[in-house]
Amino acid sequence: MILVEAIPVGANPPVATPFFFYLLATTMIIGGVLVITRKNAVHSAMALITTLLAQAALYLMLYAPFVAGVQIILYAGGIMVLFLFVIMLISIERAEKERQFNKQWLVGIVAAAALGGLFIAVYTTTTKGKALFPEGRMTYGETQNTQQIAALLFDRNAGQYMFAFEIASLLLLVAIIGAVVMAKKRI
Amino acid sequence: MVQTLQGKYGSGIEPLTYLGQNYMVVDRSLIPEILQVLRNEEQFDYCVDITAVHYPKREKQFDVVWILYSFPRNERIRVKTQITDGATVPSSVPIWATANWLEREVFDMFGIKFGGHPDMKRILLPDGWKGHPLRKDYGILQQDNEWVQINLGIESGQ
Amino acid sequence: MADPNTLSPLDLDTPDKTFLDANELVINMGPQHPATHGVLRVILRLDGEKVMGLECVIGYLHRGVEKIAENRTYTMFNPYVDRMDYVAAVSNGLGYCEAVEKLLNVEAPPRAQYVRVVLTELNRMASHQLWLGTHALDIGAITPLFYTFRDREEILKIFEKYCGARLTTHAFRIGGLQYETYEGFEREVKKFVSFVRPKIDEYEELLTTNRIWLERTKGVGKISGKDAIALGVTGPVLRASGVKWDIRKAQPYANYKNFDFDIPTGENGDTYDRYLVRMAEFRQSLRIIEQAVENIPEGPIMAKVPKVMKPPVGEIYHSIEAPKGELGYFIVSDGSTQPYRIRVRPPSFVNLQALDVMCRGQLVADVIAVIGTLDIVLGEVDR
Amino acid sequence: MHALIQYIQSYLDSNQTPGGAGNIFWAIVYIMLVFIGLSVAVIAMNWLERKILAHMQVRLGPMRVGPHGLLQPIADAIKLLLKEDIIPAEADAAVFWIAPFIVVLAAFTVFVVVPFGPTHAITDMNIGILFMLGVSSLSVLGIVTAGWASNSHYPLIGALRSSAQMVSYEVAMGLAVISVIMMTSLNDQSTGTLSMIGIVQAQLAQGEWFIFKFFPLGLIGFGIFAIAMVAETNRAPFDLPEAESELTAGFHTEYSGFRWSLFFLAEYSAMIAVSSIAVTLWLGGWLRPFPNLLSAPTWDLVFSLFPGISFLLLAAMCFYNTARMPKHPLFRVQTMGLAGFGLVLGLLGLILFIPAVRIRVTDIFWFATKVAGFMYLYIWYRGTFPRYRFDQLMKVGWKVLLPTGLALLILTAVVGMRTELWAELQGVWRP
Repeated sequence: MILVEAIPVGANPPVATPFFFYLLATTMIIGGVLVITRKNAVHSAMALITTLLAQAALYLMLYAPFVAGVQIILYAGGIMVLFLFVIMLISIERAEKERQFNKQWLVGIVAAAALGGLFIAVYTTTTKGKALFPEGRMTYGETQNTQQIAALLFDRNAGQYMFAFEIASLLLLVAIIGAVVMAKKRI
Repeated sequence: MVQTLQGKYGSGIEPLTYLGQNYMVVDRSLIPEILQVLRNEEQFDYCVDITAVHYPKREKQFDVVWILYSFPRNERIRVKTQITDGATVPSSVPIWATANWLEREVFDMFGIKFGGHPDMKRILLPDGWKGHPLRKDYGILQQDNEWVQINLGIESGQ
Repeated sequence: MADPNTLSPLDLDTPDKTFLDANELVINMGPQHPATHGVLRVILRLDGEKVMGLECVIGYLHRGVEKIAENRTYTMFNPYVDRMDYVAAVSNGLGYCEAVEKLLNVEAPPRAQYVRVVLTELNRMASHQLWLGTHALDIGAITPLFYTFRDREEILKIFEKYCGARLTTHAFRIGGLQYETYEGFEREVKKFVSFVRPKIDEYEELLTTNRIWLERTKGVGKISGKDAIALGVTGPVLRASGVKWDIRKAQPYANYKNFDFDIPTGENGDTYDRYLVRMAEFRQSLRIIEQAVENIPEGPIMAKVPKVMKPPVGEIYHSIEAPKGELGYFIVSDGSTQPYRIRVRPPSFVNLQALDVMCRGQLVADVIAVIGTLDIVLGEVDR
Repeated sequence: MHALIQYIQSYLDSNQTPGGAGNIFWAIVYIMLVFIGLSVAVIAMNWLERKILAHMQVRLGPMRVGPHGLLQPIADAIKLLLKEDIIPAEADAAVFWIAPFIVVLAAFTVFVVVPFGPTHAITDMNIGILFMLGVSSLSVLGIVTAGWASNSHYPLIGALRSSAQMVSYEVAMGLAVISVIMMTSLNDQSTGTLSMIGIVQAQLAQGEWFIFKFFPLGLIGFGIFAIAMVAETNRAPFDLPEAESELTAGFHTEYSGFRWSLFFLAEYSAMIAVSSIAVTLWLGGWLRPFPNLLSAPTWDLVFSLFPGISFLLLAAMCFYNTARMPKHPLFRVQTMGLAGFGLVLGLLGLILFIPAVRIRVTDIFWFATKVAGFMYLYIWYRGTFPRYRFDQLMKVGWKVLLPTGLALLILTAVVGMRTELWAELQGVWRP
């Protein structure tokens, strides 16, 4: 997948883009369903990892390799490992015996239906019968994406998100310290 | 040293020497006190060994032997006492921590119980073993076949 | 038959009911575990990786040596003692032979005494080499094992040439030696001494100043001199805690009083000090060997001992400084050809008892380091 | 035939990676080549590790299967494949089954972006180094699940240890890598890049390997990475997850046969992968020594002779050992085998002298040589060091490497931007 997708625009036409899109999308949906239906939490976590990886591949298809890379490192490689860590330390046998779904499934279905309706509405109103894969493509290619993100964040003139970025990192730092304080009674 | 002890406790102590090694035979009732005194006042701070000898023909079947050493005096002494089968001896774990396993081994091998021992159970033999092998009347040719059959799943331990 | 005591059945299924649910984790190490040096089983009670307490389960190698002794003559029992601490068989033999000699009131002739010292000290080195190799291996350094085994091989070759056996040597007889030394014995021992001296520097080069080694051993498995005495710990472990006590000096046996050597001691009683003490003991052993082999006198190698040994009624306790600590024999004679009772005071057994004290509050990895540093031989623990 | 040769030549002389050219067939050929090369490297590494370690430890190592044990790894591989594949009864079979594949997949996928030469990479991704770090971090998942699925204490503890270890050392590793990425942007010719090929080209353009850049900053960064990469691959002295004396074999205690060999394969290819990162980032990747100083075509020629010469040297070693083989009928087959092996090596060496081959192989040769140096280091560490304890390992990672890495990052930025900073400061002081 990566092979095919990592192609600068203009060199060669991408191969079988719809095919890979549907493949990844199906993987993601199956993974997502497995996450909530599996009783064994480790299996759920592994399904979630599959979903996240498929999502990373989708980012690649959208010519956003940097986001894809960060997705792999942070979510699949970092956060999910911590998830697994926690899951491994709880008793699986007991979790398997517990009721899986709570009583709010009716509300859940309504919410899901509403969200789906919203998607369809947006799609029909904005694209108005156009093909799902339009002929015209995004103009900037893979090679520039990372640099442009950097420019948006840090550039002296074009950078708009520097402050937001720093605030977000500060927030994370506070969260880390809070977690440490809560977890450890004496430091 | 032994004289002072003897003066204090009377005929319960009988100091002896054989081949240049000192030992004393102490009455069972004096044992806790004597060991305490040896440890605290006579500086026998190291309990080398605790063991026992079985004399099935005697009325008091067992000799329990404490081998002590004093670092400051560079001197060894053995304390012996005679007890009957089934009698208990006070544990010397509070006096010497090392007595723990040594007493367990004596119990394992002779069946002599040490009163006040924190964890009086077999040490070398399996927990379910029957009999105490170092007793003279423990036949080596009749091993504990029952245990062997149950736990090892073989016909005979021989 | 004494009335069989009714004892509770095996109570081994207590651990691991609360696996990872609670803070405490009970883990079973051994009896089949690469770092327990045989068949030692340790039940560890852990809080995370911290050891809250441990219990040793021993006896897997119990052969009833003391019972066997009661059914053998004094001479026949001699080879059995080699099988207890099988890496220091010569020391075991020395202790036993001397104890019986004392009981018989004979003394081995000077030539035998000297050869005995040479062989025993060589054996002490072999034992320490085995310890160093396995100890380092447990801590993760695999190379010292091969170095020490290479050099231990030379010692074993000398044993083999002397008495035909390498491990369970049965080198000594009650009253002296069975065999005259072979041609060139002195020369080979001297050659070995000059061969092995730089090799000991080599071991030290690999480990003594190695940062990781220091971090793994310093402050690990500490035991104070007071605790060590209370627990009856002897040998290098006791000396590393700062107690300068060695039976070779305190109550000299064989002819150790003729030799000039030091007792190396440590200060902190941690694993690193025990390592240093044993490394220093290598050098002291070399000194003793050098002095002894220079001065082996001519003369008979066997004292006059009756063919059928019937020691007079009485009892004797004799102890020697084995590589692991105080190895004592308590022999009760009833005047017959067979010992009435032989009690072996095994250094490993008593030293192993200190494991619990030394490991409390340490990490799991330290338990392995401490087991290694105690230098136990399960054959001797279980007898 | 002629058309075929031309077709192949057009591939060989392309100035793009297969991924860059978008040619799927060519890419598949490259993938196969990398896969085969890697497998051979792992096999060779297996033999070399046993041999070198053995010689460090005054013993001989494998000697029986083939001359000097050359066929030992193959015998081992056959043995492993034929062994029973045991899945413990209490294990979670599905996860147990998948875990080794995750590890292998992660270990092999990173080689997609490893540049063996300016065009000798499967593809040149814009986010190359990010991709490598990300995908190699996925192997933690395999290890954790392997340990958990075994449903046994030792593998679980091993898995916990190794995941904690790998996650923490990734941080220090990342910091060291970022300092290099900053270096790539610190000159006139090149803007910063994450691409593996771009990083090497930046070193070429700046005229020095990044290990020497801003001395000693580059060296410190390299040092951090060199330590972290050993921890990352769970090798001595950081081999706690598989600490034999403590946890028997760590997370793969319950594995056997083929599935165990997958872990083995993954471990060694991960070693090669992180070494390739180190080589690419600090040691100039495929660049030969002194590409700028000694840039005359004569020097090009001289350095391109190295591959052939080294193979001939290996062949000579083989022949020397053939001569030393015992002259006994029993050893005839082995002697002939060794001679044959030497002959093959010699032939390869001669082929490497052909100009057409020579110029295309020299990049790969330099890259492989540098990686081989790291492999030797791995073996050397294993022969020399005791093992760290877990808390000490964490201490090294978080209290030593991480602060050093952060300081390095800031210092690299300051030193790299010193002219701009200076101008800025002057602006502040004298408005």
